[in-house]
Amino acid sequence: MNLEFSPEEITFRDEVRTFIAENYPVELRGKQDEGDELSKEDFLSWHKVLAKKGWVAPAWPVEYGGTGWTPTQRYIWSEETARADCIRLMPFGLTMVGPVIYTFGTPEQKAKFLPRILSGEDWWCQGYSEPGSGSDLASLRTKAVQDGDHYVVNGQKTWTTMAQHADWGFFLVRTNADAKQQEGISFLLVDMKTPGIEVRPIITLGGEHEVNEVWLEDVRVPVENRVYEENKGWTCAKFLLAHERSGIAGVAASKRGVERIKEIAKTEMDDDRPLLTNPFFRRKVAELEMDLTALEYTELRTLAGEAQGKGPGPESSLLKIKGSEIQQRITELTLEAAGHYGAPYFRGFGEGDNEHPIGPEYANRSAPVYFNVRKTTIYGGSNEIQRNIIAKMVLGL
Amino acid sequence: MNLEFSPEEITFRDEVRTFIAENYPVELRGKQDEGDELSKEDFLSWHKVLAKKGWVAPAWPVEYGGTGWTPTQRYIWSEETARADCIRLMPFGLTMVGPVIYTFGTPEQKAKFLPRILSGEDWWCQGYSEPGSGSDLASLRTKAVQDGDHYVVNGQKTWTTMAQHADWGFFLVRTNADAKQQEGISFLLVDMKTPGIEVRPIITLGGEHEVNEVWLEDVRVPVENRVYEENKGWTCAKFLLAHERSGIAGVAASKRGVERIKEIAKTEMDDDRPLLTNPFFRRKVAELEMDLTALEYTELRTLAGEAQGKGPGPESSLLKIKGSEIQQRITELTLEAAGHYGAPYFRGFGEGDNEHPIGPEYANRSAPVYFNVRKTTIYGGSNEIQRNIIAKMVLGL
Amino acid sequence: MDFNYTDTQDMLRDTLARFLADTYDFESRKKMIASDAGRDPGIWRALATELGILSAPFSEEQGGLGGGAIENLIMMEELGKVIAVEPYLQTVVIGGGALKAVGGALADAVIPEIIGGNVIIGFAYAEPKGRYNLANISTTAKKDGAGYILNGHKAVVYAAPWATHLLVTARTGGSQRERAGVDLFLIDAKSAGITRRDYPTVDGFRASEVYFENVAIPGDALLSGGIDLIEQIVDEATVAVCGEACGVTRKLHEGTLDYSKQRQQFGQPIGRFQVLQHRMADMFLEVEQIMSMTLMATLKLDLPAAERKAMVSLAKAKVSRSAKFVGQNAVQTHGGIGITQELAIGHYFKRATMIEGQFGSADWHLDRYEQLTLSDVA
Amino acid sequence: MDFNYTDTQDMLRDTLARFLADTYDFESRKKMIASDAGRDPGIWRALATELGILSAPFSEEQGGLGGGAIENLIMMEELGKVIAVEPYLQTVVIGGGALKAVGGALADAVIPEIIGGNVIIGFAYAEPKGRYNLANISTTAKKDGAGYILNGHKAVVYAAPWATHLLVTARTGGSQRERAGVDLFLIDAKSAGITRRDYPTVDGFRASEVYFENVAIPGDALLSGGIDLIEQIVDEATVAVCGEACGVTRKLHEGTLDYSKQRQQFGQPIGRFQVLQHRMADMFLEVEQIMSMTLMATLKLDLPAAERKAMVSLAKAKVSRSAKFVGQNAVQTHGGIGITQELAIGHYFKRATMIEGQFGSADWHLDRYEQLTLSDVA
Repeated sequence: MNLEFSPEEITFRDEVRTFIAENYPVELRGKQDEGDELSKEDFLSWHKVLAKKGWVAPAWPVEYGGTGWTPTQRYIWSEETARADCIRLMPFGLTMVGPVIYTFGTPEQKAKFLPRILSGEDWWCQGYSEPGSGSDLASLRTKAVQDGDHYVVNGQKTWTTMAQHADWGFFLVRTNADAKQQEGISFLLVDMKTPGIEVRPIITLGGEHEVNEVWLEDVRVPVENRVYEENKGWTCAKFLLAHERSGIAGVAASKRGVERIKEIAKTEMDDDRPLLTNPFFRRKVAELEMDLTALEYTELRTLAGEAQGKGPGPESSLLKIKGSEIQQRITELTLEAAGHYGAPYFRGFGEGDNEHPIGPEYANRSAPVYFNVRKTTIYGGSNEIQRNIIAKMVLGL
Repeated sequence: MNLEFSPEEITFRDEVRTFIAENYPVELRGKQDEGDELSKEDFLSWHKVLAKKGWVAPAWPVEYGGTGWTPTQRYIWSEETARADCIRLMPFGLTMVGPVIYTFGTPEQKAKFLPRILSGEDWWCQGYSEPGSGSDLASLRTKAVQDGDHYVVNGQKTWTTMAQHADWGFFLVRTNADAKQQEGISFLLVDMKTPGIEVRPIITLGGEHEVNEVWLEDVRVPVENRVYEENKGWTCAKFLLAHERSGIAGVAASKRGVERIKEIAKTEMDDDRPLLTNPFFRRKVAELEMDLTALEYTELRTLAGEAQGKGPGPESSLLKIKGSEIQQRITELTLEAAGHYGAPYFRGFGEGDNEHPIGPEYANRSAPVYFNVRKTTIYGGSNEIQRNIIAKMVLGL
Repeated sequence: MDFNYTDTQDMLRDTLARFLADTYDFESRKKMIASDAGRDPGIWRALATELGILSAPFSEEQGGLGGGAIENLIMMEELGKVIAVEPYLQTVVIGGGALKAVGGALADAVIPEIIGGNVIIGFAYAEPKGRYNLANISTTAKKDGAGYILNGHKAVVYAAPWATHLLVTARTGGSQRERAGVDLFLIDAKSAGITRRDYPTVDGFRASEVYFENVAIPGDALLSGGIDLIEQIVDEATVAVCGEACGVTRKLHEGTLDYSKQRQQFGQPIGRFQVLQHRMADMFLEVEQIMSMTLMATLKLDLPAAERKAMVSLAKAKVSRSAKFVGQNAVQTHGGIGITQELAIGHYFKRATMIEGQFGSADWHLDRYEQLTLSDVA
Repeated sequence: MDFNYTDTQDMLRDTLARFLADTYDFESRKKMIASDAGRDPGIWRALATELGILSAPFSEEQGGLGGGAIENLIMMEELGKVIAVEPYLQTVVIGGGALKAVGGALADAVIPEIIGGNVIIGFAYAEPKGRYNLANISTTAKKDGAGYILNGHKAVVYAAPWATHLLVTARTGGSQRERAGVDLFLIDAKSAGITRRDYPTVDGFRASEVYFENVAIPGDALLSGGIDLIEQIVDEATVAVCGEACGVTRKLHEGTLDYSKQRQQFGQPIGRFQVLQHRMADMFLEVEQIMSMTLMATLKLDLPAAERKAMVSLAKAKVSRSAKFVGQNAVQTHGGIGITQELAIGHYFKRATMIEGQFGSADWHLDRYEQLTLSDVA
């Protein structure tokens, strides 16, 4: 038992560090830290650099374009990208539908979709939630009826992140209304340009357009775009949820977030002294570091288990719960640091606007980000659902 | 709307203060503060002083021996007794069975029992909980079968506080096994010297013998000792539970508890400075005062509502929840203040033991009291049950 | 002791509540705050003239209804229930409060105009660096003949874009952070040398950075009383914000309760889930305690300064924490829909969030409380 | 990075666990702590001779199994699972740790006796007034020829009634609270001039107030290293207590889980109630984090002092808070039965409660962490 990196791992870390320093797009620097809204172009800019290097999908099997890194290397990778404040790529292609396709897809599906995910050519979105089925995902009602070699899909999805940019979406649809809830669902890959799809924006509290409603009216989807067996889509969904949870701790990013708060609190003044010397602000920072360290070592223990072949089990709900709570506390502290300057609502500079922002730079987005990050305890299976999962699957209650 | 006492109320307060100063038994001084275990004689000593003055049951109607005080006078009374660190009398006769008897009892029952409660002649205990029915009180199984002019009672009660000293007990028993749970229960007054009653001690974590199991085997109870109608005992029980909750906020006592912590923390040293100057200890004291003030004014609002004829409704669950949590926090802080000296387990001096106690005086009982006071969120309807009550009765969920 | 409102006070509340029910529904509010002005000036006019209730906290000699802090509490609570963006806090509570406190010619002149709806006041006290210390200001008012010359930068002045007057704290003497030498001025918002940068706030108000560059103001703009007066009116404002929190958090709780009874998941209303039931019970507890603490502090505003400050701080600390708890749990219980612009709940949450820090965070107020009551360990 | 135990470590755990399962059931423990001695000396003898595992953390040259902090963690965790009152922490972790650190003749002489079960050590570091500052001590060791003369009063010395030796901190020079001049001595517990007042502790151990009156001790009783050495062994002890907490809290959680599946209320096991399910999920989260933090700190014990201290403090702060959460909720979920002497759960709760403050409360450790890592704002 030891915590040290091997010499090879240190070499790898240095390689990663150098690569980022030399290749991270200049125009993106600082954007993640500031909580700026990111455009599709922003994401693609970094995506393409990584794709070119072959590092865009570290966790994928090598045969499909993964890196073949060990868990420790992947850990180093996420540490270093977060440390350098790199923007986090959208997960829908790379860590969600990609793994579903290479795990459950046909050879044709793999050949068609995986390279375009890696290259960034296709932008993916996720059609899971519906207005009536949030936490109770399996109650979804969007239905797909087979008509020749197509499914005809009708229904409505919601909370579809970045659907406004999407080329493709993966959708859970009901293909058998008579079966028990989870047994009548199929997993479809849908071309977002298909007639009958309408994407309507949902504006969130900070004014962001991140999520959408997706309306589907007689949308024809080729049967060959169904992943895995008909009515067995829940298997893919469960696989994906577990996969999603294991990355969702967000330790590396939260570490960066805490570092940033410390930087802020060293210069931001609390009356006559730096905010970081206020015992109660400082204590909150220390408590964040404490809880983040507990989360980090819990994740490392989980990774060690995975390396020994214990899959990310329901214990990964722990990572989701604690990770999301910590993310929220970081935004709370940033807003607290902003003081009066948390209030101005400032949506970035218009063309040619050369005025200074209002208040310190970090403060501009502190409230919108605080509001926005409330979502982390709601999405990806709300923290209430995660506690239900632990109670049932881990504790046997 | 105002918070001031009227001149009459101030006169009353001064009268109370003088009375306590002149009449509170010398041998009891300091005992409440120190968390000492109190003997039956201790309780009776103060009880008899109050009984003589006619102040032992402030809330009772005047015709039965109450004081006729206004809610404000009763508030002053509890403030002043707590301020002077008077021990709190056992509630079983004075605030529990007494009100049930004068509300639901026959003239004979009133004449027989009420004067003896006031005088302290009878020591009462409460036979409610059973090993299988804690939070789910109505599931109780102790049964009473009528045999001529007696009930024959069989079963087992538990958590019966001070039953080892009791002359009488009030018991909930099942008189109709076929009725719906709450409709087959009767309320009996039982002479604890009746053959077939066995009282067995339960020792709690701090080593105290406060509570007992009460085993009943063919215990014959005269039918005339049933209060209210047969199978309607739940009405008395509900009345009593609401009555119990309204006093259970314990604001005045907790105020005294916080004052005591401040006194301790002014002299107890934290390395090189008084503990009260440690920002985090001090903050916990301030937070206690904050929450206690919120509780106090919530109780005052409830009292004002009562004075206008709004009975203590399910809202009083709020007082129970917050009051008990505050009581526990006080004991946590005391234990924290004790530092190393929280550990010694010291059960008072034996005969002729003139050694000093171990560590500062307040520290001796800090851990046992901390352990013991965990009960406050459990008894009198656990805080979980209180939240259920609020959800159902107040919020309509 | 008495916790009852008078009939007049009940009537005041009813009048305002009925008016706001008619005019300030969620959709109307949305339109107001999205408009160029950021408000509907007709509402303020109606409060002043049609309802005549801006007079509530002023004495009868000043043309008021003879009320005070309790009337402000009632007004703020009802305004909070519709998350109104009206400048009542700034104009009536703070501006009016300062004028009531000093009296004299300026008060006699301006209070009737406040009551009449003709004066709107922005309170320019915060600065980019001072945080919550009211004496830590760099804005200066230099004596110049009978008047003063004002220079400085005031931060996040709520209602400034609408204001006819600004109530400004500035240093007439003493050194940075010294209590002595801080003074209060009521000046014409259109005075030469004042520039503003206006913006919306995250909670739907409008505010400005206000810059003073050699602004000449008359000598009678000074409201004598210095830092003691400023602390008094900020305490009154703090309690008024607590009153607003009563309304805001009650609506957050009620809205969550309603939603939980309608929203179905797993074949039943989510309000049937015990975890959510207990959470809503806890929200209820917090809302009630916000009310209790607000009443307490309202009734203690007339105490000597040290005790007033201690109790106001205790109240605001509790209100800040409870508002956070209620707001965050309201959103969490709503799920995704709680953080969209679509539903009212998110907008109440935003206001509750900003209330947390307004006139001092929970930590700041606990600190002030401790300095006043727990520092004596001699 | 590697989080696996070696086969030897697994075997150590299994050996101890099996032995404790046979000997340390709840009823046996009850009898031991109620006995005059407060323990069954046969247990310690068996650990030393029959199982031979007191040697686990010592080097092979010293007659040990070549282990270290991880072995101590394993031992403490298993001892915690049965809330054993054996003096492993004091004797092996602290006494043995100090001797390992200084080496030399004293170590060569005493370590084999520890391994053999012949030496039991009490760690006399706390004083009535110093709280958690290891340098704030009044006990003095005055140089006297080749030896020292010891005077002072040490507080709450766990295991002292059983001890053959006392490990004592005393001031050889410097002024009160000065780091320089604090030293560590290993002395015969029977030395002339030592008196004790023995008592049970609330968590089932035995401890003493120890008074030194002109106790003459030889010069070679000094373990050179001063406050740095003392801090190091206290850090090791702190992490060992975290290890104990792993065992104690896991049992609290498991016991609560079992109880919730059996205890019926309202016609179903209470474990069906969602509020209790989520509470037990949260307890699980805390237990796992206690484990994570303990492993982290164990693996960082060899770092340079500043980093070691920071990470040990971070771990202990988390463990203190989590142990409190788990203990309090275990009792609450059990209801009344949780606070009786009858069930084991209450005894685990008592130990968990005392662990909270042992070698420093959460607040104290966070403070130390902050001093070391968050003080640089230059």
